Amino acid sequence: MLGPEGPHVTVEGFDGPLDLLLELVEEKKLDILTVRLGDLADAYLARVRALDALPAEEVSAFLALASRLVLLKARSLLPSLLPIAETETESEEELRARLLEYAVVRERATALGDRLRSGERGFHREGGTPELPPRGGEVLALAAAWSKVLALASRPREEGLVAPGERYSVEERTAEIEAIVAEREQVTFTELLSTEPTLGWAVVTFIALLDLYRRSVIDLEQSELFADILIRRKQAA
Amino acid sequence: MRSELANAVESVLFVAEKPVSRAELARVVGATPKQTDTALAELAASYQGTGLRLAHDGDDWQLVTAPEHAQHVATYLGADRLRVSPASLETLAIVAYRQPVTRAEVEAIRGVNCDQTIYTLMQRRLIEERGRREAPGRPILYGTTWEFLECFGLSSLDELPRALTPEGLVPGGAGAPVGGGPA
Amino acid sequence: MRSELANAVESVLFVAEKPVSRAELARVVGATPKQTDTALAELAASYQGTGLRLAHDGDDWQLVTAPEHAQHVATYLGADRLRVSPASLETLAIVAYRQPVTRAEVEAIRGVNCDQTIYTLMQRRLIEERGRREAPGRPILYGTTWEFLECFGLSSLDELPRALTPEGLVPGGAGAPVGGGPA
Repeated sequence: MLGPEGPHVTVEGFDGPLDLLLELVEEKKLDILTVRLGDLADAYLARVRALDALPAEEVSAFLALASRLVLLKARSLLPSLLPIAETETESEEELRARLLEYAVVRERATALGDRLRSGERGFHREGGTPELPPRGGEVLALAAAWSKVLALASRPREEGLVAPGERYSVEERTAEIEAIVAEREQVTFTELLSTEPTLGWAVVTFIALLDLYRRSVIDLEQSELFADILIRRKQAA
Repeated sequence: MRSELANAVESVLFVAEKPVSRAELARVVGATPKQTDTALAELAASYQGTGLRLAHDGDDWQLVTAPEHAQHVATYLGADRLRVSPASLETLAIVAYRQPVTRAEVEAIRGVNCDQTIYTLMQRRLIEERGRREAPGRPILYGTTWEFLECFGLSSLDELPRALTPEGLVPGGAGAPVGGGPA
Repeated sequence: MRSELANAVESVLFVAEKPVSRAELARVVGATPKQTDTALAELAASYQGTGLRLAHDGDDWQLVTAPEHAQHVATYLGADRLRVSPASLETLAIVAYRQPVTRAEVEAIRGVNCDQTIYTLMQRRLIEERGRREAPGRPILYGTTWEFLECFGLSSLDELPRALTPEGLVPGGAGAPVGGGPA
């Protein structure tokens, strides 16, 4: 695939007829702005002949440009051809403009290539937050929880004194709570626990509440997750 | 000393895994679009001489590492260097400076079929489709991507290297009309 | 003006998806551990008054957003505020102040079974396993995570506030022994 005259020919494509023409101009150290493009017809054809390894459809693009160059050369030799040819193919100035534009593109491509080779690129953050960690934890609440835990830990354990089942009765507790809501209409779970903040007391109180709720004596309400539970006397229907 | 707004914008851009639009930034930090612009400009200026850059593609903004430290970052990430053939670089140069552009327009400039190079560039996510031109056949338009800006260490398209060409003789930079409509 | 080394460290920490050890940083930026320390200190100082912070957990380093802007970040990410029960908060407090700690030790302090709260905290990635205690049964040790530091806006565990208790009543910060060994 790589012709001896085409150092820019690559596997995925090739630089094409304009590139070949531009190479000729640069090799001969000519000025794109003033060179008579027709003068390059012979040299161009010689190069195209050397590109025989290219697929046929690619060769046609080179031949199309070659034929234009030959025509430009013919025009310069036989000016009488000019009026006929001008209307059908691009003029020398149009071809020159294309070549100039292509020269700019090639320069920019080279600049981009240099930048790429320098390796000076940017990197963005990839997957920095794959799983969203919870936000807005309150460090003072954490410290308060720690303090509470330490205070509790320094107290003697109730389990060491007496088993909860022996000390509290669900029936008694149910009656107590029923009396409280009869009098006060509503009470919070925290208030119910405040008299004796132990685990056994909390269990018995909770079971009593479930029983009262089942018997439609009370309504239970919680405004949001982990908020205090509100116990309300059920209104008579 | 940076403004609180610039810091808020920085925090949000830091956690964002993709470019964030100016409108979204304004909403999140609770500022007007104009205030957000000021904050972004302030942020961009403050990254001078640091390991970070504020990059943007149109109205979308993203934090990236400074190109000067690409080597260290690549070492850390074990990233391979991107290789692009000269032919693809030509197509890429045309798309970058002329975007949005159709394949026919690219081919008119390069004078060769560009199917393969466009396919390769799309595969490497250096260019992407950008809608269609409202013209006969509604040809697909192509533009460059965020990956393009990153791979070439550009903070925005304004930083594209300018070619050293004879002035006034050739069509200038991006946006200038180019010969050859749909082939 | 920041040093090139600090900027290189910043670039690497910026793209890192997890905390990077000092040794790894030194290797990647081609510096000695001592130079890396200096660069890290420089970086930490330069984040004063910005939207970013340099956080560390022992020798592991990570860039995080400044806690002041957690609200904006949460708005962008659409993340929930932390919602844990008082029971979970207590368990979390014990793990935070006493880490590494076994479940039996947590239960000895709280006086209740902590299976559920430990599970919940693990699920939310606020705590994690930290190896095993060299003791009969080789119980699992628990410690707090990076997410924990981020969630509470801490740059490191050193910033945990002291317990709010009448002085002399309870032992101070992390490390002091607490009543009740392994149950």
